[in-house]
Amino acid sequence: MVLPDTLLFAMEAALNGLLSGVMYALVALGFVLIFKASGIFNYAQGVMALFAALTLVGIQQGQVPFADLIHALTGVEMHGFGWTLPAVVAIVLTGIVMIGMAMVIETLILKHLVNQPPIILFMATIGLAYFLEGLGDTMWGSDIKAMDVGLPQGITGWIDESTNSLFGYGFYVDQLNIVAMVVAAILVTALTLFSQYSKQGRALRAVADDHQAALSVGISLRFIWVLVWSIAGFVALVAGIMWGAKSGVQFSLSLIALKALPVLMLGGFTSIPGAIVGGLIIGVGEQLFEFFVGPLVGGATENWFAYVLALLFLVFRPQGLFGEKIIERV
Amino acid sequence: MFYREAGDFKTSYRDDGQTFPIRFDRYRYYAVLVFGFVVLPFLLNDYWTNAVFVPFLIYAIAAIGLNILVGYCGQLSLGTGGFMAVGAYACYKLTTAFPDVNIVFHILGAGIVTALVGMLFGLPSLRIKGFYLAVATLAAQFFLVWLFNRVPWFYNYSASGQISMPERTVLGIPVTGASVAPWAGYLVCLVFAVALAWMARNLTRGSVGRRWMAIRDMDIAAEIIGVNPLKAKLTAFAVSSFYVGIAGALFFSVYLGAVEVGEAFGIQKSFAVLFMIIIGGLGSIFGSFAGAAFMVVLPVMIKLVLVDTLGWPTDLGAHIQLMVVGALIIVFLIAEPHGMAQLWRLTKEKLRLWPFPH
Amino acid sequence: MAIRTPDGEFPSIPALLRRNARDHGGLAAYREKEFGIWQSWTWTGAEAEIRAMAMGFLALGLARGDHVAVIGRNRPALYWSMVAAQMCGAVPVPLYQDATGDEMAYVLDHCGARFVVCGDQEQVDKVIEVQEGSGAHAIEQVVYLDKRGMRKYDHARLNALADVVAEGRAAHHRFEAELDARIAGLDPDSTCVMLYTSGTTGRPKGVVLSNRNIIETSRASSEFDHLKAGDDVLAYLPMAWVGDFIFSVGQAMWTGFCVNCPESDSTMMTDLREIGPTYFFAPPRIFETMLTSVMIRMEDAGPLKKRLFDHYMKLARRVGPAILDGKPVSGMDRLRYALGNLAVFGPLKNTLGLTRIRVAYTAGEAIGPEIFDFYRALGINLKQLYGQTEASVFITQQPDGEVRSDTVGVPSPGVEVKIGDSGEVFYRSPGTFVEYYKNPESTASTKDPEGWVATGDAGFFEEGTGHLRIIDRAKDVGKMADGRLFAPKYVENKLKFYPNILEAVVFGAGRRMCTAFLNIDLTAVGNWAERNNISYASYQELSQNPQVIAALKAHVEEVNRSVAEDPMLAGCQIHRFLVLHKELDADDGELTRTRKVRRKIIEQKFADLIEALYGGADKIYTETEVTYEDGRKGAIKATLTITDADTVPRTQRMAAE
Amino acid sequence: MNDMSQAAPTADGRKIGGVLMEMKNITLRFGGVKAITDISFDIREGEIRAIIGPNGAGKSSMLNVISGFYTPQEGEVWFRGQRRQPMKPYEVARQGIARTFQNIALFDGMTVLDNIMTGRLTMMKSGLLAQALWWGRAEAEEVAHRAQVEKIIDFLEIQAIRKTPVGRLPYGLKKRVELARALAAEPKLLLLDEPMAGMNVEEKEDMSRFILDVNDEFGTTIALIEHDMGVVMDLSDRVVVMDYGKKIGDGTPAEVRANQDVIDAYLGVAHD
Repeated sequence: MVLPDTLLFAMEAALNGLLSGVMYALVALGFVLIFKASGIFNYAQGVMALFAALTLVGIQQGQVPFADLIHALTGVEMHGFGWTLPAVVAIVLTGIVMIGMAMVIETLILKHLVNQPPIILFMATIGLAYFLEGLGDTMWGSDIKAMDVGLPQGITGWIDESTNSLFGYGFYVDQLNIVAMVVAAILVTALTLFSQYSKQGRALRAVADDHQAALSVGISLRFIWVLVWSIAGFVALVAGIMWGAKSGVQFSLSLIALKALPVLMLGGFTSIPGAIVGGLIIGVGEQLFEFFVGPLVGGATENWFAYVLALLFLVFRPQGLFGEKIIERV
Repeated sequence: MFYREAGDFKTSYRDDGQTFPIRFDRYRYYAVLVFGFVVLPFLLNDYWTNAVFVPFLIYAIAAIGLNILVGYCGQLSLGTGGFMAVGAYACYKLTTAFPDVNIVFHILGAGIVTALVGMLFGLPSLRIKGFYLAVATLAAQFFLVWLFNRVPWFYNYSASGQISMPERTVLGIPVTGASVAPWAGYLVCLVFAVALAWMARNLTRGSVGRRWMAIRDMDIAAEIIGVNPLKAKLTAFAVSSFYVGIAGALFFSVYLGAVEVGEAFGIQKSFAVLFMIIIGGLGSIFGSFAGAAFMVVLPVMIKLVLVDTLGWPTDLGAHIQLMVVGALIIVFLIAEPHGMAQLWRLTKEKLRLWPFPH
Repeated sequence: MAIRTPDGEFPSIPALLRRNARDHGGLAAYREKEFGIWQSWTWTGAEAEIRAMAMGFLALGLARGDHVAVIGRNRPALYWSMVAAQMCGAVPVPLYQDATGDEMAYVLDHCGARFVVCGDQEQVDKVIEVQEGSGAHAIEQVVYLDKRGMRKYDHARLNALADVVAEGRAAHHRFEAELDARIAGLDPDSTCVMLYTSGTTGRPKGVVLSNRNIIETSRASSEFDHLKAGDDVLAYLPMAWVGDFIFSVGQAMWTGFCVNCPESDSTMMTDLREIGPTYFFAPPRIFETMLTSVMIRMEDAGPLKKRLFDHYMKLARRVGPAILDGKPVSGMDRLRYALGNLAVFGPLKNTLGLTRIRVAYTAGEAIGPEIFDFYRALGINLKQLYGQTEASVFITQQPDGEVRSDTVGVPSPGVEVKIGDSGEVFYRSPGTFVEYYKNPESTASTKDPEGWVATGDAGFFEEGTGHLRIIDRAKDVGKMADGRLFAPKYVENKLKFYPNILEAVVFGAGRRMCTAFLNIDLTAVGNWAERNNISYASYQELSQNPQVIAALKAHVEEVNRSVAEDPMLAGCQIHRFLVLHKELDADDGELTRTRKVRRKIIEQKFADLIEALYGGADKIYTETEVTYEDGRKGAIKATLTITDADTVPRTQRMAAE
Repeated sequence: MNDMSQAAPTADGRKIGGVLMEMKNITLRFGGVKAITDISFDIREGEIRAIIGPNGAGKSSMLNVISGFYTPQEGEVWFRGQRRQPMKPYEVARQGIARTFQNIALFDGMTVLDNIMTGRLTMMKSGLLAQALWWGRAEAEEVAHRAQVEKIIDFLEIQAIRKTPVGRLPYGLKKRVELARALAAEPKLLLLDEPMAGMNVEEKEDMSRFILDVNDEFGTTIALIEHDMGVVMDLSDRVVVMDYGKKIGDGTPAEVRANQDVIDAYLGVAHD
């Protein structure tokens, strides 16, 4: 079977887009969780991913947190603990850190902002983002780090071969993307199961449906918040690992958060499947757009494509793909 | 405490509606103006001008602009950086296209261009609200920056991809380019800042301002009492962008002289200005100045203390600065959502009631 | 400005108006807070308005000698209507707006007013009531100022003042000449205004005051206090009261200063604050409430502020009045006072609206020394005057630098004062009223052929200072058994100045010594009890608490000492007193509705207690009938402690003689 | 209040004029649900017209139809002799219809004065630039409208709170300020959505007085919905009674009181 090259390349691009879309979806997931449970649009989600990744790397390689600060204050030089922990341990420890962080955030920020208009909460999370970024850098230093938790990388053999035998052209697909897809799948199923069958999960859904009602049946909102922020932290960790492994742990990682916004615009803020679908649409969309239009306008269109798409989309369907229509009353 | 209001009564709505109805406030305001125009120019050296005063004034203009949109009309925008870029590039294109025309007109022109672009991106605001709109404005941010990066026409096909400001003069005195006297640049910015602040005040106290605030406080009610939401929002976007554009133009022409769009007008800039109005006070022109001053002086202070005095590494200082700023935002949002302007207002109230507590 | 006697260039108020329009044309003459700002009229504007109004009245047929009743709260237009009436040769008769229907009926009938000018619907309704009522009246035209709610009325003989003015303007060709003729017809002896004295006994009397009375008095008093064009006064006291007429019409017209009218009674305090008058009159009651509010508000102040406040107020009470009177004060104290002025006095005066005060007066009743001194201490030139309607207000007043809380000052310029052998105060002055309208016999009984007028008050001149001191209503001043002067009210007032004492009743007429009933002030004493955690179940229990009685004893003895200072009054010292177990109450007929003590009734009701006071007992059991809120009657039983108070014995003075 | 009273239609105030607004066979649906079913009635100039009915009878929907916030699926709305085409709420406002809201819709960020000034926005025409420079027209206009607003402030006796931010006001006063804002628009037709809701007796009396005064002084036509029977009966000239989206009675208070359907459907449950 022989197809025109452009089409092949397009298909390859689409396939890769699909996979990086999963990455977006992964971050978007974190947003959705928090938004559902607390109505907060957590801008800091991306920075949480960065922070998680930094922490993970730091722990794994036995860095001393705040080394620079300590040095500046006391003059003591510290060159790490000199160990290298197995990835699993490091991940677990980081997970714990993220949970701790969730608790701190709840007690120091959220508790004091109950019943504030969403816009205020949103801006608060921007502040949080700044703080975490600064914190991460102060703790672990702002140099670019390599993330190595033993995820497979490089070309995926079987796809290459199968496509080659099929079209006489082997698609290049990074294994990492495959892994990401799998992980994402697992994560989503896990979350679904959790929210369906665990007590906390049901509480979570109750709160998402109706705050007042949930409170009235004695669900502690504060507990729920800690819970979702922990989960979001965990999701951030996963995203961090994936992106870190893909393009190194550095500030730009926190910008994927911004990429997740349009994803949510499309998918709607309250729907997990929406997040996934949105992610995929964006991923594929920007790849194809770059492939077809990019060359004509000087490339790098993926910087803005997602947002403009979201913008146009919003104008015609403000409530997103899966949200339902808003009726205004007086 | 210092107020003597007995006998300070109003016999016309004109007096009653003025910006500083209380005599004492009025005089204090004049004093500040005199100081700014007459005294400061003689005291300024290069460092203070470029480290503090010029950026302060320019950011103040941008902050007023954003405040009109967010604080008065209630439309959150994260595109400030992008719009500043429009102002900068418009100014650049105008100066290079019409070298003989006075720079002041170029700057104003830049403002107008930005206003138009702002209206364009404001259109969705009719359908989209809250942070949905914020994300929409992000589109502007990223698209515009990309545009100025990728389309050579905007930077006159210069090899570096940068734009740099040629020397221009006002009344024969150079205000842009290499050989600018500190006070000259400062005065230009000051004139713009004062004039624009005054205009902003006028707009916000009249019917236009009331339309904006009505939309902000309760858009449905506003529409039912006869406010055309699209018109109100678009004027807000236009005026706001006009201010931001001028700020961008000054930022490029007077302050930096040469910019690379990505780093000068990136998303970080949008947030910086947003923080200024949150800390300074939403819906307050004084707040815009206060916030700008704060956000400009803070880094200088941190650098002064941590790096220059304690000799810490620069990057560590920068990280700590990030943390401080972030923390401050949260603190203000929790403790005083109306920002420094509100604190100022309360102090004034206390002084007026002195010695009584209430 | 050259001093003009009324016989000269300015025989009448309208003449003065003309002069003001000429000399101070551009200055503000009237201001009124309405629609959120101070609507203002210059003298020129005011004159135009008033002339138009007068011509409107002419158009309505107002004749020379007519009486024009004016009812309403202080508003420029109403002041104008009075002057307009004068222009037409008619006599303005301002009435109390809170007067009840039949009171108003009597007055309207008595003065035979053909025209009535009303402030608003409420007043119009009263007048219509009178018109439709059985009583006689001569009312032909009613004019109202505030149009609200008036549209449905029958306008046959009812006009909006605005319309009257408009008509006057329109018709000015017809009336200019007539009006000028009428104004020219006014001379110093023609009637300026007629004011009804709210007679405590019997029907109110119409006091007729001539242009000479008003203008002479205004001139003299204005010069006495250096009032001038550019001063500001707040007109908020009843227009029917002679004081308001002198301040807001007489003095305003003479000097050309500006009359400011508040927006409404409820906003009076804030309006006072905005205007910041330079010349201010208020009865003691108002100064008292101001002071209380200050103290209450300071209660909530932070400890630092409080300390600052207390510290500087102490300083102020010490040196403030002295500085005000220009007495020598050490430079150090002056400096500290200046600091205090910056930190406390200045802001305080500002929040009260008293910053600009040059001259302030209080009168009507005795003012508590600590209240009086508080304002003096702040540097506010608060003074006392003594006067009455029949004198066009001024009889005596306090010159700057000789101000004290316990005198009413020296005779005003042009006023002669003498003390009758009964101790009653007589005066004769250019301000002395012409007559009581339609009431020759009371005129005769008050004013003797040489023009001396009996004030009905007993008083005496202090040796040395020559200041007059008022003791009491002459009819209440009695003699004791040994013929010494007995002035209960004088002593009662002194007692009531103590916050702890709400009411006091002193006995002694025809007795060998004075005794007193006291009422504790529940709020004041209650607070004191709380602070010293003294528990009490009832008013009665608190009133008999030994500590409370001890405190009151101290007060009584202080009063005794101060009373003893005046040889004439030394006899009025309280030898024995008791604290009543119930509050004297109007419902039980012990007080009048205006909270004046009804001696007769109390003497009958508590005869047993009085006996006990003059008997030797130190305890007395009694039962008293009381009326509860719901009108039920009941009796309360109590055993009251009778306390002896130290007095300054006469013998000392005898020895001294 | 001088020139206000001249605004009244006739010398003696309360004179009912011709038909100002007419509803013809209005039917309104939300999705499948019928909120209003085939209702017709008219509002005459200068009268006080009440629409009453138990909660959920469709009163509010009716008011929203009149105010043009909802467009009915069937039926015609005639206003001042013309059939009203579907239009945006702000266009309706410019036609001279002002309203108050059941759950107060004031602009909390502004002072009382500014809130009332917003009532006159439809009449304020000065341009952006003029305002920016606060030149000639802008200021003159501001002052002129302020003067009008002050008269309303005086009329509703809210001078004392003129410069207070509405957020700080008690409920009763807020209602009054809202009325003031509506009045400031000098409406041909004034709609009041449960003006007495949640008020104590005293406040209700005040409000009733003001409503009557408004109608009397300015000759404003008033349509109000209210479920407090007593109040309505004293206030209104004619009453429409709704129940379950249908009209079950229409006429003078007396007639309505007598109407059996009304008694059955309404009076039984009206005591709240």
